[in-house]
Amino acid sequence: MQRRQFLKGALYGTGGTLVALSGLGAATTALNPRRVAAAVPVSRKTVYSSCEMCRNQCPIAVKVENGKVVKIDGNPNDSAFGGVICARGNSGPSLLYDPERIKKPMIRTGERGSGKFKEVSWDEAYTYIAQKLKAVQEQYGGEAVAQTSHIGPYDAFFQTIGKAIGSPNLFSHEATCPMARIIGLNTTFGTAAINADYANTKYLLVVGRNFFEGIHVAQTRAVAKALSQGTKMVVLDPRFSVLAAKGEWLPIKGTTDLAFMMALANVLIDEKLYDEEFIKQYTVGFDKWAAQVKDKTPAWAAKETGISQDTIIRVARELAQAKPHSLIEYGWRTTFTADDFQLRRAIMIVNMMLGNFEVPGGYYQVKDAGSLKKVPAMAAYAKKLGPIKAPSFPKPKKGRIDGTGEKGTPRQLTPIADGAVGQITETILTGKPYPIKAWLVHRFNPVMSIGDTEKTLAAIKRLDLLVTCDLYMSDTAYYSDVVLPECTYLERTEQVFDMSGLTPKYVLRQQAVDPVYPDTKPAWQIYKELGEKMGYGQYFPYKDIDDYVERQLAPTGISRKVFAKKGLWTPAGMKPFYVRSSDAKASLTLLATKSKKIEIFSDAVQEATGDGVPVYVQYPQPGEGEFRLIEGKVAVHTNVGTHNVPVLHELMPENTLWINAKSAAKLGLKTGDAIVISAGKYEHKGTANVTEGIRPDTVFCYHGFGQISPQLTRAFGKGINDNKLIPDQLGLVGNSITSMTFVKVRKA
Amino acid sequence: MDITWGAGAANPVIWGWLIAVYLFLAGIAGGAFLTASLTDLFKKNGPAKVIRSGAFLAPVAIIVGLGLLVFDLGRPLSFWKLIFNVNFGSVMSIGVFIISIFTVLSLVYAYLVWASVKVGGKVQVRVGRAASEAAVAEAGGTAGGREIVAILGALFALGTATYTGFLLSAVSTNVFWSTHLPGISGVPFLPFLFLVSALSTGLAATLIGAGKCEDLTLYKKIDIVLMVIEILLVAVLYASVRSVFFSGNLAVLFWLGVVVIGLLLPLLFSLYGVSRHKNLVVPTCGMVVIGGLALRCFVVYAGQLFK
Amino acid sequence: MEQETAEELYLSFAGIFQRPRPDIARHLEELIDLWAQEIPSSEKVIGELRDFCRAFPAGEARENALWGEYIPLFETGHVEAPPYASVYLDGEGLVLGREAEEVRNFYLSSGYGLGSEQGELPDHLGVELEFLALLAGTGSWDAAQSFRQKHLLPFLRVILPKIRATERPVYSQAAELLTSWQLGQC
Amino acid sequence: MAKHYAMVIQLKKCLGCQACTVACKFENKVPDGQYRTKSPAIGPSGTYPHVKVFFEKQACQMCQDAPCVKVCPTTASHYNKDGLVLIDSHKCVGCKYCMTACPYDARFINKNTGTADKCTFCYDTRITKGEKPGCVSTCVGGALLFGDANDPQSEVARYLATHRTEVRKARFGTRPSVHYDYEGVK
Repeated sequence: MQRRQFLKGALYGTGGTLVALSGLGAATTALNPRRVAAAVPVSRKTVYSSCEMCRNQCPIAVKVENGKVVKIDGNPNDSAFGGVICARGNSGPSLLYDPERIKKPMIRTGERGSGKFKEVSWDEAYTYIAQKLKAVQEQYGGEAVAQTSHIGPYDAFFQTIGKAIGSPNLFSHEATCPMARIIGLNTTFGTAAINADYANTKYLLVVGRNFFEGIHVAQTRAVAKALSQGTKMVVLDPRFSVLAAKGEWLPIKGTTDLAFMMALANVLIDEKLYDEEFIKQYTVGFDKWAAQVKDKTPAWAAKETGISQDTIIRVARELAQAKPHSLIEYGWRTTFTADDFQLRRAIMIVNMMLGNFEVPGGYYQVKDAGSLKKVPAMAAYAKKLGPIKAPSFPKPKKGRIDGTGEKGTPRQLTPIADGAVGQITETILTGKPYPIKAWLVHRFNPVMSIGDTEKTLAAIKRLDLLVTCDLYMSDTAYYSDVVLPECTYLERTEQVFDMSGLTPKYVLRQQAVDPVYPDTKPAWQIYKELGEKMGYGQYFPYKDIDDYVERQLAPTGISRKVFAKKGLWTPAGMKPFYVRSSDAKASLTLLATKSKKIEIFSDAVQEATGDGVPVYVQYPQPGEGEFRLIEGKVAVHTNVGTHNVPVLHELMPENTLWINAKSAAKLGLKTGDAIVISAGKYEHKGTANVTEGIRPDTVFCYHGFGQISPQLTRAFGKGINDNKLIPDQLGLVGNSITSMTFVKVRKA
Repeated sequence: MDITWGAGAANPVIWGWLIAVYLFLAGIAGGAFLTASLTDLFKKNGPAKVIRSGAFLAPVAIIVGLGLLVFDLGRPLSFWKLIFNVNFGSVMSIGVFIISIFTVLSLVYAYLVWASVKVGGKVQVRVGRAASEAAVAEAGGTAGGREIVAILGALFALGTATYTGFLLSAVSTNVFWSTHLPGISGVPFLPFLFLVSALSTGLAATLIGAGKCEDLTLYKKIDIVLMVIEILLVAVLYASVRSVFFSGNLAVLFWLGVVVIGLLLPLLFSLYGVSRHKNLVVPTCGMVVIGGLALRCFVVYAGQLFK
Repeated sequence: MEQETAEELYLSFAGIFQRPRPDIARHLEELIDLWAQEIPSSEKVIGELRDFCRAFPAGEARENALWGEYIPLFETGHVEAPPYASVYLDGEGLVLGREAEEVRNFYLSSGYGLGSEQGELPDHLGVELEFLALLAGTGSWDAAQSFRQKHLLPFLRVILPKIRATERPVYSQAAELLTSWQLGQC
Repeated sequence: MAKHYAMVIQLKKCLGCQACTVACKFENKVPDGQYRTKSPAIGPSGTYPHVKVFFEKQACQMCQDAPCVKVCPTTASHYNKDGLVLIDSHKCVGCKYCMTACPYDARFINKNTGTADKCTFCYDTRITKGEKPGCVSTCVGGALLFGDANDPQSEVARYLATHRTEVRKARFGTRPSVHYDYEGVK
């Protein structure tokens, strides 16, 4: 029988999924699966690794039973975590075993956005990508290839592709999130590696950050610990966040935080409450700052911020009273305004006026190997990771599309590794300064994260190639030409991460189980293989990730076994190290600025913007019938990445628009009413959530909802996609601006 | 923060309409059995159709009711565990035995009545059957075994009808279900209400089943008395608990279903029927039965929706 | 049913419900002939299958058409019917649950393991069908019956109605045919 | 001396982060859509800008005079030797009587087993091994204390001795073993 031969050939031949095991013939037909199951002893192990349900890489302990992840705890060997992990970290198995993950490489077969794909082998996918990239490179030059990723260990491999092609246009997501803070710190301290010792602070003023919903387990626990020890907390936020519920809520007018900071400085100077000694010994340019805040009185700030003069004076006095163990939090997502980085500088300057640097309960420079080397007494604890030597990359022929690094412009301050990711869509659409024709995306979702969803979609349609590597068919993957399935963090080992704080700390993500879907791969392997296909093998000079880790650890003398046993390494016997804890006048040899001082006046900022100290800019406030749209994180989701994870989706499937009760009454809105939110160009449907917990001139929604990929079956279309309403507008240093969108709300 | 993260509220209704109907059917069964057996015992040459109707209705109603109950279990096939694991502190555990025995008795009684009908109807008693069956058949026409079954059955019918009330009233954490007789804190209210309702609905259902037959004036009078008592009890209930229980959708169920259809209209019909010697059995009794179902649904839901 | 026919039928459905492959796509007509011959089925179902073959002649177009249905049906699209038994039978909606483990152990106890090349989970619909074909082919009737009762049928009872409901060409008809063959209903 | 496991919930420290909610799901394999513990937001109350909100962890209160145990017709719900209210799922028929009796809505019918289910303080999986319940050990805010209230040295006993705590719905006289400290939130 012909067809029989065909069927047998097709399925039993090389194509067969099932193979006969040698030794056991098919004769063993006395079947009893129960007995077999019982005969297999339950094997249990704990694998120490690092979480990736968000970017914070918290150390975790993964319980594995018979090759299956059954439970994830925090790593008890890390005292900052104490075995604790957040809801997202706990839900790892739900992601790992989700039937909706992508499982094989896919190439688009229908129109972009039609959702029609076919599955292909990795080799076919690599070949396809390599050919398309080569074509773009030949026609438009290597700079026509842009790369974006969230930011993470994969960048060491992912960005190698772009660098090898000769593209300068490598972007992280930082511009949509913390970049303004990074620049604020870089220009003040010469490094962004400045952390706060929340656990030991006595007074905490928080500017818009929300530790209890945007959870960073170690920091959230530290703040919770401080509160339980009686620390006073004041929260500036137009919305009543969970954090605000645990402290004193000051519902500040949006975009006026800098006025509040300047008024604090004004009071501290006026009442001589600041740490003069500290300012004299460690900083430069204080006089220029003092001149700048001279007329920024509490009375003036009260008008700007909507917070009473008395409150401002009181907060200033309380901060001073608790100094140096008081701190003003420098922010997490810092995309409020065009000059947000100046707010972050101002926050740090007022902090320095409290003298809270390198003391318990204040800010400190991260004690990694690099900084400890500069402190003679501590140099012995510095164990620098070994470099991975590779040939140098070709120099890009053109500058970046976003002007990053251009002297004499604000973009000279923008970190070259991050860039202004919001520029990409603009450049694709306008072809200026030169065309971008190919876009590689790794674990990032521009459609939902670069302002103006529609604009991003329009830009995508102009590309010759869009490749997305992700876990799910994300909104961006859905519009891609090639989709590559990464395996999850539980299925891969990665290079050693430096997670130093008051002591050095290295953490290793270690594979807990074999890939659930055997054709998913870790980033290092994907880009190494793609690189090799493209003839860039020399830039990946390691055999595999274990080889990579060995090379990192070789010069440190730290054994890989330490990680197997504990999941992390910290120097034995080293106590948390604050340079000034016992000697308030100790010299700060670890400072990374050229001047070796903390730069209240920054020459670099002066050169870039003309404002060497922060200058107040008054931004428009919403008019009659308008609301400022602000957004934030929720404890059970990460950005736009977890809304389709079964357990987390179940906990929060959609968001609502918070609107003040009085404002809602004027519009005749009740909680649960269907509404339309209009930002002028775009409108979005939503549901009203009438609450007392928000300013009357502001509306709020949690970010990341209303996803537009129909292939995220759970999250698709549920709730408000704030990103559609926020324009793709860039600040001075290329940061996204997300707090300056005004909307109108009406009943649907 | 109405829609925030976290698990949503659970459905407050744990026992739904299946259980309400089960309680209703158990009441019908008890009432029907009592109607039949008391007629059988005390009314010499009473209307045979009434006996037959009640005797047949009782096992059918209780078995259908138990079917609903079992269907409502999380693990229907494990219902037998109720018999082998006993908790004397649990009303349900005791109830399982009362209802089980009642079911058996009602079946036996129905058989005896059926057998006697066959004898009466000159149907040959088949010979050569099992001895017990023969004995039963023999006892058929006269008192003897049937009397004993009727007496025992009546006791368990009473137990079954009352049990449905105790089942709910024993939930001491349910404010509505555990309402007491006013002034007497140790005595729960629902068993009385359910008993009266069971008698009334059981009687009504039996009369519908009996169809056109001899003079039913006595039954109609009893029914009027039961309705009056039930109206008094419902009034007491209404006066002694918070008004929230009678609000929302349940207001319609209570006022229209329980009060108007279940009590006031049939009472008016009955009074009119008795005084004018009109036969209004089917509409009157039909309304009583519907009212009984409405009462069970109302009580079951009100207790759970408002806590 | 004869051993050979059973094996063929299992193989044919395994072929259809596994990821679309060039050889299966090429020989789709033969599979349809086989089904038309062996499974009491309505003209309509077979007709729809033949229509598909006519609309998409063998080749890349047909393969892409199959992918266009397979992906949203099983993979990452609308995922109307995840093809893994654990998703349904373990109550947590996730893959690689206890059912997958039991099925894998069953394969092992019969002397089969999962090939490394295909990279498929043990409780994939196509793999279970392929396994039954293997058992049928070797005449292991007892094992086949046991596997069918314990694993395949409970799985088919949940997944086939889902696939049929999608009304996706080829797949919903194949599900219809498999239903009438395995579950004895149309 | 017999053990008396108890839990203290310091509401002002609860962040509503739901880590406990999820940890419990995996620790106890709770089916999707069902929960042994929940932490809903209570509020917000007050008027702008004087607003309050807090989260209240809700699960089985481990009553010492448990209505569920009293009404259970099969003795499936029982007190174990350490004074905990547990469910013997072999005896449970799923009659839901306990659910109607529980004033805390702590119970549900497990979709997979058909039997009543609820928090066990992770008795089998953790506390008999000397670990704390899954929710306690993953609590980000550090709001949960757990231990033997009969041991005066335990964290729980010392806390109860020195703080004003409440039990939920005390009017029912159920004598819960879960104590709430509302200080700072009400």
